[in-house]
Amino acid sequence: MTDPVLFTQGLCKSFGALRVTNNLDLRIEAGARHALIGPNGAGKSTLVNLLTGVLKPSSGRVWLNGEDITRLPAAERVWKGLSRTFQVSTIFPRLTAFEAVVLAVCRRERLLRNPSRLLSGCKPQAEEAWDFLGRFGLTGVADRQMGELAYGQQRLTEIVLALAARPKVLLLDEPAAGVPAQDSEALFSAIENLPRDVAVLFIEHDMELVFRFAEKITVLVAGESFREGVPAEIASDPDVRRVYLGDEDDE
Amino acid sequence: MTSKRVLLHIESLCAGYGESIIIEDIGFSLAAGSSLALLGRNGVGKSTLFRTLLGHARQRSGVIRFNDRDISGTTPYARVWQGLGWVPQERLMFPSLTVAEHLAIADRKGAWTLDRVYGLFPRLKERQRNLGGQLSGGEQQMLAIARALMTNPTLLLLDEPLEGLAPIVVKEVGDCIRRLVEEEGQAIILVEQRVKFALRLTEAALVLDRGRVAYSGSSNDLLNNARLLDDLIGLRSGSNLQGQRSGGEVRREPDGITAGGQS
Amino acid sequence: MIKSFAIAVVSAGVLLQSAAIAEQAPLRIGLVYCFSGPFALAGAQVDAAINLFMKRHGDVVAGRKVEIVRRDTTGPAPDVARRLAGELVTREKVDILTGIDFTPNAMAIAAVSTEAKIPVFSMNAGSSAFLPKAPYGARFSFSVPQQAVPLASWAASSGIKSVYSLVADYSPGLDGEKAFQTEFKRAGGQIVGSVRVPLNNPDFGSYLQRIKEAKPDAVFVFLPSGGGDLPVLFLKAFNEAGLSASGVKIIGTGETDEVSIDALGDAALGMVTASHYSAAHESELNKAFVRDFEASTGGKQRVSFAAVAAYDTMAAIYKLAEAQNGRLDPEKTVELLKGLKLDSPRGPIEIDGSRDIVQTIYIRRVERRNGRLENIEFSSVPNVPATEAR
Amino acid sequence: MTMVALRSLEPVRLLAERSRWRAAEFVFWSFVVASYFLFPGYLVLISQILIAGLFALSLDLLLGFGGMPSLGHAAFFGLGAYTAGLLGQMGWGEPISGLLLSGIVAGVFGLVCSLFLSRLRTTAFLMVTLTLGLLLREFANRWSGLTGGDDGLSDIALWPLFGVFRFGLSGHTAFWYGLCVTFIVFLLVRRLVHSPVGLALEAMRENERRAVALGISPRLMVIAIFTLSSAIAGLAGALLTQTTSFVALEVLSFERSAGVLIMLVLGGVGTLYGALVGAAVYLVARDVLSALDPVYWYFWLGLIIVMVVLFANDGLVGLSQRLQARAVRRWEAA
Amino acid sequence: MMIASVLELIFNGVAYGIVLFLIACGLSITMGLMGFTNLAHGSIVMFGGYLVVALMKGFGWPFLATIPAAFVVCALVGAGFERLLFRRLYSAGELNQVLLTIGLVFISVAIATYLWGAGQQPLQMPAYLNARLSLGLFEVSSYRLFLLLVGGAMTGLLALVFERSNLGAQVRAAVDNRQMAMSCGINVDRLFTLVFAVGCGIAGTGGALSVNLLGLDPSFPLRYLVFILIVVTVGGSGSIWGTLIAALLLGICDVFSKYYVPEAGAFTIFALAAVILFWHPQGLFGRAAT
Repeated sequence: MTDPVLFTQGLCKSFGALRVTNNLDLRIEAGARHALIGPNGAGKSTLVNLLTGVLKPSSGRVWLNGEDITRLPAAERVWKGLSRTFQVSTIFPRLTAFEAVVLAVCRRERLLRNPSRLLSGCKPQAEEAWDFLGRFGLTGVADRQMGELAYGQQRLTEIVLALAARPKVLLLDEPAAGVPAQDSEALFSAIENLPRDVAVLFIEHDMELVFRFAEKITVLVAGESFREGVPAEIASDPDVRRVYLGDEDDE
Repeated sequence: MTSKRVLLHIESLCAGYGESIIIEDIGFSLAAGSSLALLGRNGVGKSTLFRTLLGHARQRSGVIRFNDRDISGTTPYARVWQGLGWVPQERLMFPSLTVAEHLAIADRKGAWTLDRVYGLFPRLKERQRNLGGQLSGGEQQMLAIARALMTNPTLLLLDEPLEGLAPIVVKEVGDCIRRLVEEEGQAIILVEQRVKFALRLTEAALVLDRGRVAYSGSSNDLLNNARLLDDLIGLRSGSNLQGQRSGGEVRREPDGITAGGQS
Repeated sequence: MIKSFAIAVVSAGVLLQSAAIAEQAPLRIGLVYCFSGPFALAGAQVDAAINLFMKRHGDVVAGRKVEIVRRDTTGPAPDVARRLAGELVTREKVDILTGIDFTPNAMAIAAVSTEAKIPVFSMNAGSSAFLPKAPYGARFSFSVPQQAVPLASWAASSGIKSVYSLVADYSPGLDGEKAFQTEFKRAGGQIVGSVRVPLNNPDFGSYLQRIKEAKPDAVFVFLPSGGGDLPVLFLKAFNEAGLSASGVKIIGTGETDEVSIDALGDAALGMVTASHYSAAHESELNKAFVRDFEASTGGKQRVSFAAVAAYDTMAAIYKLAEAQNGRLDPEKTVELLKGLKLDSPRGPIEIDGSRDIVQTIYIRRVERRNGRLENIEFSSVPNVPATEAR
Repeated sequence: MTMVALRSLEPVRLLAERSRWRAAEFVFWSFVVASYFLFPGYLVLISQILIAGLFALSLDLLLGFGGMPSLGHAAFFGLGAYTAGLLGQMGWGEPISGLLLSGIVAGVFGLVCSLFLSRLRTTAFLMVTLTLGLLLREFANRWSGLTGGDDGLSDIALWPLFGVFRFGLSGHTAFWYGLCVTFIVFLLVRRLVHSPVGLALEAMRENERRAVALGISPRLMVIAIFTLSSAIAGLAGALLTQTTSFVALEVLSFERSAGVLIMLVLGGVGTLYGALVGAAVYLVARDVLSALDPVYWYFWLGLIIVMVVLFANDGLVGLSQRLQARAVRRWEAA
Repeated sequence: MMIASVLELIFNGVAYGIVLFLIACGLSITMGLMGFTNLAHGSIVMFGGYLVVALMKGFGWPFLATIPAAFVVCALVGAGFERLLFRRLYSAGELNQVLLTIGLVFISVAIATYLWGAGQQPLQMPAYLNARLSLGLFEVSSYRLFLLLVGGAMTGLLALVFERSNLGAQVRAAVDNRQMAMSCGINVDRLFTLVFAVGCGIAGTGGALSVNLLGLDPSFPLRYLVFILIVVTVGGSGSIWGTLIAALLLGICDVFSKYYVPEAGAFTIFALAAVILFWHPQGLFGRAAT
C-alpha cells in the first residue's frame, strides 16, 4: 500500500452539541479515484469544509503529502496542492473564463507577488491557460464572462480552475449536480480524463458517476466512516443498502 | 356528469433564471379537482416549473392560464390569491416566526381554517409556540403543507414533500397527503421521487426530460408500464444500486438566479 | 444731517465724474465668506450689512464704482477658501479681500493676501494667529480674549468667587478658556473645574452633573456663536439639570448674539455676557443702524455683531480708498490703517499698530424689552485692545 | 496558417486587448493637458480636481477593485497632508521627497489598520473605517501641539519644485505638478489593475470563496490593497498641502471621506476614470452652483446627484460607455 | 451622594439612549427588511422636528398633540417617497442607494433652510416638561422622564406590533424569506410601503421628541447621520431590541465617560462602536449574512 497523499486522523467537528463529524480517519492514496457517498446529513459538506480549511476541526488532524495542514488557512492549502470545486457553481461572474484560468496559472507561478508584471507580459501563462481550456473544449467561450456561460460550461471551467493549480489532490464536490443531460457526457469524459497523478476525491450522489469512476468508495453515515471498499463490495453490502436508502419504497 | 372545467392550462412555456433557459416549450392542462404527478430525473426542471407557475422564475414566453385567467406577469402574491399554494422542496421555514404565526400570516378565507389544519396535523398544534427553525424535519414538512393549506389553494403544488424524512415520518406525512387528496378532494401537482407513491395518488402524470415533456398521460398506465417508467425516469438506469436514487439525496435547486437551478 | 449731506456730496460727485467713471476700472471687493450650511446666518448678516452700507453711502468711491464679488467657502474648508481667494485675485482682479470666517480659512486667505500683496480685512473673529500671518491684514471684528478678559474682571469684581469653565473643544474655545481663567485667577477668583466639550455634542447632562457637584458661583461658557446648536443645547440642559434654579449664573461672550438669542428663548434670561456689540446699544447711530437694517431685511433678520463688523469694514474700505484717490495700495493702506478711527454703531473703534481692533467691551445681561430678548448693557470697559497687553 | 500558430496567437491577443489604450483615454488626457490653455483662470480649481481625483482613485482601487467600501478614507488623506505640512514646518520643503515620505507614512498607517480591517467586509468594514476616521480627527484635534488643532498648520515653507518653479497663486506649478503626480500614479494603478494582482483583486471582489479556492489569500490581498490605497490617499493629501501651503483639521473630516465616496460613485466605480470624472463634475458643479446661488446651491447639487442615480446608475463613465456603445451600434447599423 | 449621582447618570444615559433609539430605529427596520440604505433618514427626523415647531408656533397646537401629527405626516411623506423613488432602487446596489439618499439629504437641507431659515429653532416646552421632579434619591428633569416614558411606551408598542401582531409576523416573514412570504399571499410591495411609512413615522416622532434635547437646524440630518449609522450597525439592522440595546449602551457609556473622563470627549462612543463592530461585524443582534 502506498502512502496516502491526504489523510485525516480522528477528525471531529461539533456545532454546539451536534457532532457532525465523528472521529473520522480517511485515507486518500496518490492518484486515487475515491468517492465519498452517504445519505442526507451524513456530514459530507462539513468534511469538505474541514479538508479545505473553511472550517476548523474541533479535534483531530489533516495531513497532506506528509505535512500537517490542520492549522493552515484555506488559501495556503491550495499552495500545498489541495484544489477543490464547489457543490453549487461558484464562479467570478464578470471575469472571462480565460482571465480566471490565467489568474489560476499566475497564482501557481507566484506571479501575484510581482505587481509590476503586466498581464500582457504573461505569455507562457496565457498559453498554458489556453491549453487547459482547450482540453475541456472551452476555447470557444474563453472570452465570454463566466456569468454568461451555460451551467455545464461553468462547471467545466470550475474543474479547469482547480486543475490549473496543478494539485496533488482534487476535491470535486458534486461535480454533476445540476448539469443538464446533454452536457453531462462532456463533464463525465472530462473527469475520466483527469491526469492520473492527481488523486481525486469526489462527493457525489449520482450513482452513475460514482460507479463509473470510483475505484474506492467511502460511505459516510452520521459523520462516521460506515464502510469503505471497492465499488463491488459497497454495492453488495446489505448494511450500506439499508442505511443509505433509509427506507424502501413504502409499498 | 359533465366534463370537468380546466383549472390550469399551460402552453409552450419557456422559462429559467436570469439569462438561462431551463424549461422549454412545456404544455399541459389540468382539470379542476384532479391531481397530477410531475416526474422526471433530478434537475430536469420540475422545481423550476413550479417556480415559474408561482412567479418566482423568469417566464420567457408561453401562456399560463389559471382559473381561466392569464396569470403570467402577475405578482407572486396575486397568484396565491388566485388559488395557487406552494409547498417548496426546501420547506423554507421562517426562522423568526412561530408555528402559529406561520399559519396566521398565510390565512385566507376559505374552507381551510386553523382548526381544520390543526385537525389534520395535531402535532403542529402541540408545537404552535415553537419557532420554525426549532422543528424536526417531519414537522417542518407538515408546517409547510399546513401553511400552504391556510391560503386555501384551489391547486396545491407539492415539491418533494417526502424528501429527507425518516421512514416513520414518511408514512405519517404521506398519509396526510393521501387524506388531503382522497378525502378532501384537494387538487395537487406532486413532484416526488417516490414514483409509485406519486402515481398511485394521482390521476394524471407528466414526465419531464431536459426541460421538455417526455410523457403525458394517465398515472395508472405509467405505473403499470415498468419499461416505460424505466426509460422515462431512469429508475433502474446507470448503476447496480438499483432504485437507490429515489432514496438518495436530492439536489437543492437554489432560489434566485444562481445558475444552480439550471438543468 | 451730516450723513445726508455726505450722501448728497457723493451723489453730486457721481454726476460730475460720470465721464471719468467710464474710464476708471471699478473698485472690486472680494468677499469670501460662508453663506451656506449651519453658519449661513452670519453670511446673511454680512450680506445685508454691506447692502445697507452701499445703499446709504452709494456705490461709488473716489470715482470708482464699487463692486462686490461674493464667494461661498461652504464651511471650514481652507483649500476652497484659498482657491477662491486666489481666483478672486488672479481672475477677478479684486483690489481687496474681505469676509473671512473660520480660522483655517482665514489662515489660508492670509497666505493669498501676503503673496498677492492685497489688503485683507477680517469681518469675523479669527483666532490670534491671523494677523501675524497677514502683513496686509486688519481686523474689524473682535478677538476672543478681548471679550473674555473684561468678563473675567467683571466677574471677579462682582462677587463671583468660583467659576467652572466649559468651552467647546476648538481653538477659539481654548483661547477663551485660557484668557478667562488667567484673568479670573489673577483677579483672585477660583476656577473649580474646567471641561472641553466636543463640537458635535448632543448631550450635556454629564458635564452639568459635574458642574452641579462642584457648586460654583458661575459657569463660564465659550460655545460657537452665530447660530450654532451648542448654546441652545447647553442652556436647555442647564435648566433641566436644575442649575439655574440653584442660582448658578452663566457668563459668556457671544452666545447670546442677536441671531441666536431667540432660539435660546427665556432660558437665556439673566445670562451675563461680554461683547463689543449689542443691538440694544444706546446711541443714535446704532438706533438708526438697527432701524435701517431691519427695514432693509423686511424685519426677517435681527442685527448682530457680524453685521456691524461688515458695516464697519465697508466704511473703512471707503475711507481708505477715498484717501488714496480710489486706489488701495497695500503698503499705503497698512500705513493709513494704523490709528484709523471710525464711529461705529457699536461705539468708537480704532485700529492699532498691530492692525488689530481696539474697542469698548460691554457687559450685558439678557432681558426682555419690548417683547423681545435683548442684551442690555450695564457696564463697559473702553479701549480694550484685541491682543492681550502683557 | 497552421493551427498551432492560431492557438498561440489568440490567448496573447485576448490579454493584450484587456489592457490596450483606448482612443477615449487619449482624448481624456489630451483634454486635461489642453485645459491648461483652455481655462487659464481656473488652474487652481483644476489642480484641486486632480488632487480630489487622485484621492478618489485611491478609493476606487479599494472599493471598485477590492470591493471594500470605506467611509473613513480621509484619515489617510489627512495623514499625508499633515506629514507634508509638518515636514515643511520643520524646514524640509523639498516637494518631491516630502510627497513620497507622506505617501509612505500614510501607507504604513494603512498597513497597521489593514491588519485589523482584513477580517471585516461590507457594512462592518464601512463602519469601522468610519469610526477610525472620526477617531483620528479627534486625535488630531487633541494633539494641537503637533497639528495646530483647529488653527491648522501654516508656515509651511515649500521650496520651489526642482529649485525653479515656485508654487504661486496662479497655480501654474500646482497644475503641472498635480497633473504629473496624478498621471504617474494613474499609470501605476492602471498597470496594477491589468496585472495578475489586479485580476486577483477582481476575482476576490467577484467571489471571495472561489478566489480562496484558487489559492488567493484574501487577508494578504486586503492588506496589500489597503496599504497601497492608503499610500495613494496620502499622496493626494500631501499634494493638497503642498499646493495650498496649509493644513487644516478638515482634511481628516467625515465630510471629506463622504465627499470622495460621492465623487467616485458619481463618476462610476471600478473604472479608474470614474474617479477623475466624478471629482471634476462634483467640484465644478459645486464651484459653479455656489457662485450662482451661494445660499441654496446644496439643493441643486443634490438634484444633480439624484438625477445621476436615477438615469445613470453605473456612474457617468458607465453612462458615457453606454452612449458610446449605442452610437457605435447605430453607426454600424447605418 | 455617590449612589445618587450614579443613578442620575444612569437615568441621563438611558434618556439619551432613548433619543438615539428613537431617531435610529426606523432606519433599522427599513434597512433590515428591504436592505435599503437610507441615509436620508435623518432628513425625516428633522422634518418631524420642524413640523412640531411649525404646528406649535404657527397654529398654537399643544406640544403633545404635535407628536402624533409628526408620526402621521412623516409616515405619509415616507410612503410617498417609497412609492415614487426608493422602490426603483431596491435592486440597484448599496452604493447607488447611498448616493441617491445623500443627494436627498442635500436637497432637504436646502429646503429646510429656505422654509425655516438657517438658525436654530426656538422651541418652548410646556411648563410641566420644564420642571424638576424628585425621585427620592435624586432629582430629574420632567422632560427626560417624559422621554423615558414615551420612548419606553413606543418601544413597547413597537415590540408588541413587531413581535405579536400578524403584521409584525408578516414583516418578519418577509425579512426571513421574501419569496416564500409572497407565496404565502403576503403583498410584499404594500408591506414595504407600509413598513417604510411606519419607519418614517417613527423617525418623525423621534424628531418631534428629540428637538428639545438635540436642537433643530437644517444641518441636523448631516450632523446626526454618523450617530444614526453607528446605532443601527452596532445594534444590527432589522432588530428592534438590538437597536434599543445599542442605543442604550452607547448613551450610557457616553454619559459615564463624559462624567468620569471628560477628556475622552467623543472618543468613547466611536471607539466603543469600532470595538463592537470588530468583534461582531453583524452588530450585536444582527443576522449573519447569508
